[in-house]
Amino acid sequence: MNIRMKRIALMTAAAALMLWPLGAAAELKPGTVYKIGWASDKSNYLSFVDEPLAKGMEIAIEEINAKGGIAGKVKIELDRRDMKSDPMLGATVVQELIAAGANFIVTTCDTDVSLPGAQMAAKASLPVISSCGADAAGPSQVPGGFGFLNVPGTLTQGAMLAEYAAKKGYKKAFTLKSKSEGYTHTLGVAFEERFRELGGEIVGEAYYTLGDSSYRVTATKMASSDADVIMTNTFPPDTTAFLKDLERLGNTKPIIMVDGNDTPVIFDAGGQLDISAMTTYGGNRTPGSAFETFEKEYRAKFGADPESLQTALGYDLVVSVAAAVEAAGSTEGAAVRDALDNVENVAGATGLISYKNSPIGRGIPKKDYAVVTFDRANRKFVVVEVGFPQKFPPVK
Amino acid sequence: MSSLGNQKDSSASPANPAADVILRATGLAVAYGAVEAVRNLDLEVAAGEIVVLLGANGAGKSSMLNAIVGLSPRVGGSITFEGHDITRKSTEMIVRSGISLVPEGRRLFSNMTVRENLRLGGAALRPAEFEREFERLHDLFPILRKRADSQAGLLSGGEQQQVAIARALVGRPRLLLLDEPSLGLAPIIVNRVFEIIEELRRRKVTILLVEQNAERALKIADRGYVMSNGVVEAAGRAADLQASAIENAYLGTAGA
Amino acid sequence: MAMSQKWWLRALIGSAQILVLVSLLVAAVSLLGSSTDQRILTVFLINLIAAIGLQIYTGTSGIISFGHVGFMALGAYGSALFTADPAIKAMGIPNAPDFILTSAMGFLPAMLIGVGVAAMVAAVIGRVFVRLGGSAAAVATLGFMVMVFTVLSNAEEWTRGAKAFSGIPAYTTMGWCMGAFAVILVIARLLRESDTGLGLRSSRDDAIAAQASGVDVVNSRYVMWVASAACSAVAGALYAHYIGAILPKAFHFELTFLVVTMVIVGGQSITGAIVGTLLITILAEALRRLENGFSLGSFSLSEAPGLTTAVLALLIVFTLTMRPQGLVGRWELDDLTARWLAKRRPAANGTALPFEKDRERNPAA
Amino acid sequence: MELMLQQFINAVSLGSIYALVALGVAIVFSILRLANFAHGELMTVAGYTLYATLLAGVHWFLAALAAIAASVIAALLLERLAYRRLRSANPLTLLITSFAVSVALQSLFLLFFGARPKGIELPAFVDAGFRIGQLRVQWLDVFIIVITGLIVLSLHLFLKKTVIGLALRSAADDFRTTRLMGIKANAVVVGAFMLSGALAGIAALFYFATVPNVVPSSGFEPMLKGFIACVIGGLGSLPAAVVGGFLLAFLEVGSDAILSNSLSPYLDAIVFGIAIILLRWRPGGLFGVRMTEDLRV
Repeated sequence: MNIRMKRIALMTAAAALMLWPLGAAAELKPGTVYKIGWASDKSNYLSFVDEPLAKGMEIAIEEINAKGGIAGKVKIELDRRDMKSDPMLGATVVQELIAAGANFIVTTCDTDVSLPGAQMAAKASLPVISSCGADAAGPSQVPGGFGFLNVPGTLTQGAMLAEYAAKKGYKKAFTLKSKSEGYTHTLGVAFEERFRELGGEIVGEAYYTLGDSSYRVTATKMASSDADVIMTNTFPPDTTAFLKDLERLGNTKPIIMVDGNDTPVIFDAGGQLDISAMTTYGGNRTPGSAFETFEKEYRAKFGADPESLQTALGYDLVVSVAAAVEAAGSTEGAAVRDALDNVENVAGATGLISYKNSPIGRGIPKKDYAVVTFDRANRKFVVVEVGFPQKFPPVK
Repeated sequence: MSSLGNQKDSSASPANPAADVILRATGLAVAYGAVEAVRNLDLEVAAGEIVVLLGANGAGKSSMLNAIVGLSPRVGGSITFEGHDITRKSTEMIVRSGISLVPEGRRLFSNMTVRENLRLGGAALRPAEFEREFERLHDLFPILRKRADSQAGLLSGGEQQQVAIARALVGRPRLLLLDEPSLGLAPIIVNRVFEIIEELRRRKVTILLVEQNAERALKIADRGYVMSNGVVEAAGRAADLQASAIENAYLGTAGA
Repeated sequence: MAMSQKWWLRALIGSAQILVLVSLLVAAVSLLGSSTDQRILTVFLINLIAAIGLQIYTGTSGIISFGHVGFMALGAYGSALFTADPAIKAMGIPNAPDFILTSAMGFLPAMLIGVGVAAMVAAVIGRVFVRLGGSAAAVATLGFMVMVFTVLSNAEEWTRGAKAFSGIPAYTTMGWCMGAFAVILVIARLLRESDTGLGLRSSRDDAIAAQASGVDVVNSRYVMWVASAACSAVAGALYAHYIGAILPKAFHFELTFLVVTMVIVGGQSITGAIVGTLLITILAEALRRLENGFSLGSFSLSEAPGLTTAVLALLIVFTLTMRPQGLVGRWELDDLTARWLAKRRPAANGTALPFEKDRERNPAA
Repeated sequence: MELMLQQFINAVSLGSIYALVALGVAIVFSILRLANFAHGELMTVAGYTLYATLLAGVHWFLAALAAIAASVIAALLLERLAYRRLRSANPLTLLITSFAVSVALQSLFLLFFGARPKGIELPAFVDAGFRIGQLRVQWLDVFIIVITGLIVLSLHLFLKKTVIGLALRSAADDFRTTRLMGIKANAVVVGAFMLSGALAGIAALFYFATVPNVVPSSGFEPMLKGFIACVIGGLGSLPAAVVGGFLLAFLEVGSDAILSNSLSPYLDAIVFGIAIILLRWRPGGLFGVRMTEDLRV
């Protein structure tokens, strides 16, 4: 144990001591309920990710409650309310959830839109997690260390994609980003940064506006450039439109994409998928893996294949929170926060999840990425590589 | 039958009692919000007649014409045309039943050609029928031949008035309402307009005419009504009205 | 009594009446409402200021603006940049100029900076916009809003781009909201009743006639445009300091349509803007609570996402179908109370009531 | 050179779609002074119809006809249920009503189809193309441009040669006098909405051939573009709408093609900026002169 580790251990011990009286007071009592309050988008543009997330959470909650709840004692209840992707309404809904007795707050799938609500939760000393928002700067903007992410974030994913591109021998990349959102910009920037670091060159950058229908000007520029790979930070329906436009121009340059495209809708994009790859979560998808088990449960419950990867992320969220509550032995906010900070190797649907000593930043989980390709005939994703980037840009 | 000053008596009947009354308004009232434009008005027009409505500006003449075709808000009374009650009918149904209005200011569709304007006037006609009617109108309105494909908005005022009348006639109406056909036209053009009206009379077109130019209007009309402040002040044969009208200040001061 | 009433007195009396009613509402919610109710009340007051801000221009000129949310954004960022915690700014926008990085102003001076920025931008672009009417104005102002959004999303060094700008102190309290509301209400009414406002309103129906009678339509519109932009910026500043973290997307189509709808549903007067904001806030909140509260049993309203939004939109359609001029038309509260009083005490001397006299020139379409 | 030609084809193809949307918006506007925000939702209706019929295995040609029929029916329903009562209301009330209708429809789409994109399985020929030298031409583009040309031509003939067409034009000019011709007001308005719906349906076919997914908000972007095109060209005039559509497409493609990396994120702002300058110069749009004050309260 080196000095640094010792210091961390001491500090943790001290923190635990300080929290001891609180923890003892709120020891998990059988028959009580742990309420997860979710200011979620049900009816606006982020509902396309929050809806599948909700289904995944439902599976995890049923699974845990069937075993008597967290530590066999405390059942989980989900209170999900609509915030319509409106930051102001988001904060209002969080306040409402707190008043309704929520023990843990989940916000919508965008760290920026979530922030007012997350700050509200922190003020009430409740841990708060964005359902799948990916800005690594998110947790640091929530006071008191109460802020968490459910995914490793755009910086690592961008770096993962860059490392994959470098491994494939690509030297010159053309990127497509959008400043309409944090996600559609920072991931691309992280890719560029890491790609350059690995000796690559960014020969072109293009921008789109979220919801654009025509990418032909950009596609034409890309196809006629000397890039040997195209990186795009889009997600459907923008991605499908973009790939269609590339297809129609007869593009042959490989395309690399991001996790927002991990949904069967992507297969509508057609031929360009044959030369495309994508980073996403859920490394191990082999038979018998947690991912496969999850998919089976999902099919059993909903009678259909998961409509997107977000279902698995919803499952991950609940098991991480449950693990933290169990470890804290308490439902008290600060205790759960500290316990979640120390969660290590919890088995989620997308693989092992660790918040402890996160290399990315406090509150941000480390879990493996997968690089997948597309099996168009069967509309399936094929995992070609699993791992985590060696290096990634620092949080800004 | 009657003389000036006998209000709304039997003089309101057609010149020739044997002729059929085709339009009959009874106790008609028109109001725009709180403003009454026409009050308790009785009016009759018989087939083949030319009836003129006289009166100063604001006397309610145009409101009356518009009320007949359902463009003014009628608040009371009734109107029958050829025995059918048209009081509550929509403008388009009234027009289709055989009444045609040439509105004040002509209101041609200025971006369209003369021919297109006339085609709309005969909207109910089949293409072949329309061609026949269009041809038939040429001798009365030579302008139609010359300027058929000109944009209506580019014609002179007199030409526009002719097109407007032709547009109203092309659908073969049984009653033509003319609202101030000579308004804003040069005297020589006014002559032409009155010539046309006389020609229409020869062709047995029934006309209800609103006109400021009382002297000339009475010359060609069979009967006349004098309106003031929304009510009929006098009615009778054109000749009688004419004689009195010239010496009486009625028409000049009717609106006062 | 009414005949001799000065225009400014009328404006003040009208403002006072509204202020009393809104204060009663605020007092009632503060005493009886839950913390969520109070939060919604604060948001309502902020929207109210935004709606009155827009109404200063639209209510007098008859021209819609889809761009005022852009001014709100300028007010929000302008104020937030100068008040946010320097430590957070050093992290979030390290490349911003020093006078922003080091600044930690109080609310009022920072808000005035935001308002100043918005008013300045409005003054610069105003000459172009006040000459546009109708659909051209709608598209051009929408364009302005998109331009503000695009610039804020791209000016990463100042705003963090599309990402949330946080660390904004929570200065906005009910007191600030009521204070700002009172000031802006009085300004709005004064502008409306002034010769400029009255002349402009008469130009809504017949611009040529109004110009012929000496109304300088373009300059009058310009005055209203700048004033209305400044008031919208106040709403933006209050918004920023209430929510604590702002992002360009918050000031985009959705807020634009919300504020515009509040104004149009209410009517063409300042009272109309207030009634519209109140109605839409109440409807939206009632539906939202119904949705959340209806989750017992096998059927849950919350499983029908979009239903409440659809119902709200259809209620707006219904309201406009029933009252195309907006709920209160062109009347102000004081007109209505005066009329009501007059009905109760039939006028002995037959003098015209103020609204009859002044608004005769401006009858509803 | 090839690049420029390629971008030129892009602009013409895009312009065709914009022009069709703008035409649909302009027809209703010219007669009712209604800037119909819900025009985009007519396209979305067509999109979901395409999705549902193609999913059910219907032949693409029948699916396309069904999509057009669906948006025509939707247009007629809108007219009957939402706009008829407001016919004499001021244009601003109409505008906000149509906006509320648009929101309501989007919410209903969300309710029935969910927020996730629904894939439209396009027939293979949509992606096919051929080369002329370095230039890559897609059959879809040829198709879009030719069909748009035919539609504009037949619309022109329809408005010029048929009584209904003439009535639509005259109603746009002077509704009252049109009724004096014995032409039914309802028929004209219903006709305008039918045409508008048909144009929305056809525009939707082309639009969804380029974006093969439909979401509840699909119609918003093309509607906005059509609206801008109309205003640039001059609201109320049909030829102006067509020209406005192409102008907007050339403006967008042109600026996008030549902008440097540092400026290209500002594309939206630049396009709007140019549009505003244009409007400042000609408030009635490039070709419209009489419609400057249409949207007053």
